[in-house]
Amino acid sequence: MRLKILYFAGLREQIGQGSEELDLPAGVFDIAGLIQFLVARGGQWPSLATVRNLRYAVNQEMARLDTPLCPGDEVAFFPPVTGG
Amino acid sequence: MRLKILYFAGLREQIGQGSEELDLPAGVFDIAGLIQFLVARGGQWPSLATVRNLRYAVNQEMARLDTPLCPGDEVAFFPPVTGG
Amino acid sequence: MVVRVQETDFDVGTELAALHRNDPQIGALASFVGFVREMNDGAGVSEMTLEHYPGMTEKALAAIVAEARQRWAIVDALLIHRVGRLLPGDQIVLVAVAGSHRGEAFAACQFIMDYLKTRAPFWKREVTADGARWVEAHAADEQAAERWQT
Amino acid sequence: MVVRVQETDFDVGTELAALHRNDPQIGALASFVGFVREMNDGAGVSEMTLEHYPGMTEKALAAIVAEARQRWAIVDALLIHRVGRLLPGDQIVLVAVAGSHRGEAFAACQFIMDYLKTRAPFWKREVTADGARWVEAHAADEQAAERWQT
Repeated sequence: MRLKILYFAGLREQIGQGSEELDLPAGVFDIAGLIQFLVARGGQWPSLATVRNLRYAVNQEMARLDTPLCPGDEVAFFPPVTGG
Repeated sequence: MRLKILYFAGLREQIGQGSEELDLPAGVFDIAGLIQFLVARGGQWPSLATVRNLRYAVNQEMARLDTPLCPGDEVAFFPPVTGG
Repeated sequence: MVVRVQETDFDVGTELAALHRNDPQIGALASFVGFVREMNDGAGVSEMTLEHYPGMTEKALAAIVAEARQRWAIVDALLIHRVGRLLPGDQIVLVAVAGSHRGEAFAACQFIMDYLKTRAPFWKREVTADGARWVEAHAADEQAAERWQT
Repeated sequence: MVVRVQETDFDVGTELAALHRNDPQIGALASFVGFVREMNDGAGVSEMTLEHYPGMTEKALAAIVAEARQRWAIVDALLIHRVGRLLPGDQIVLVAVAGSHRGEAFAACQFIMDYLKTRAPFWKREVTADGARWVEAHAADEQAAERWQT
């Protein structure tokens, strides 16, 4: 299943890139699984597990760890928001 | 004791005048006494006793029935306020 | 602190800019504008006259704003209230509060409006199809003011 | 209902007038302007950059305003949020709510600000004497948003 992943703000800087496209292996079907898969890549990716209060959105809607993923989804990871 | 009395809004219309100066007889020393004295004049003055939620100010500060009066005071009577 | 009672209209953008005056400690500016509505208490309003108690009005408004500044850590506040003849759509009142943070600015702005509604000597006289009438005070306004007395 | 995300500044007076547009059913216009402060979390700020998530930002803001319109009987609402590089004293955000009565207008305006602070994808990056830093989210903002969940 192919996804687009976006990273924002401090997390984008820690990861070292703002976006990527990737093919998920079978068995990854929600946000929790996606985080596990990304962290297992090592390098900068364990940041996803250590950032405080990580937030995630699927197709531009706030999501939860058990939000399911579908082919073509746009998934975003970011720290708590600070606008306004 | 000489006082200046002011009437505002609907009460001014009921009383038929916006202000007057008057000499209080001995024995009238607070707002309650002044109302009693004015109502006893008859004519339009009993309006003071019948208006709903009559408000009073002494020297431009909100007052109570037992607020004392001194010579030269400016006393105002009016209905509940409706600005803003 | 600015408190004004006037017959003339005011320009909200100009007044807010004067309150903010580029003070970089201000992070929040809460404001409120009240207008004459064409419908009030179930009747169409063609015009309105605001009567007040000259002298006491200014004192009462200044006391309300001063109390807001005592209760909340705000930087500055502004209150303009019109008197005289007004038409539906006309501006009646502007309250604006500048502060470091939005919580204090919002609270102080609402407090000033709630106290103004119940403690400043203004009276509205409306002209409707049935003739002129003095606007009745609303219990809801009294309740709104009372919630600040804790 | 107007929701805008833009780099350019906005004129508060012009925006409020456009929201009011002389609609005589509007009796109350509550508004809020947020500014860049020169001091934040104990450090002097020389400039700030607001990053956002294009696409999601507009959707999130529209959803917040729509929810405010569902919760309160208001006539219209406006939300403008800037992105990009800003300096102390610059305007960041404008929220304005027009309604018949002040209680609803104030509540909806605060609700929109509180939800925007915790649910719209904006991130502030400040430059201080010690270098650049991402602004940390505050627990107080989360608490301010939670009080609307009753």
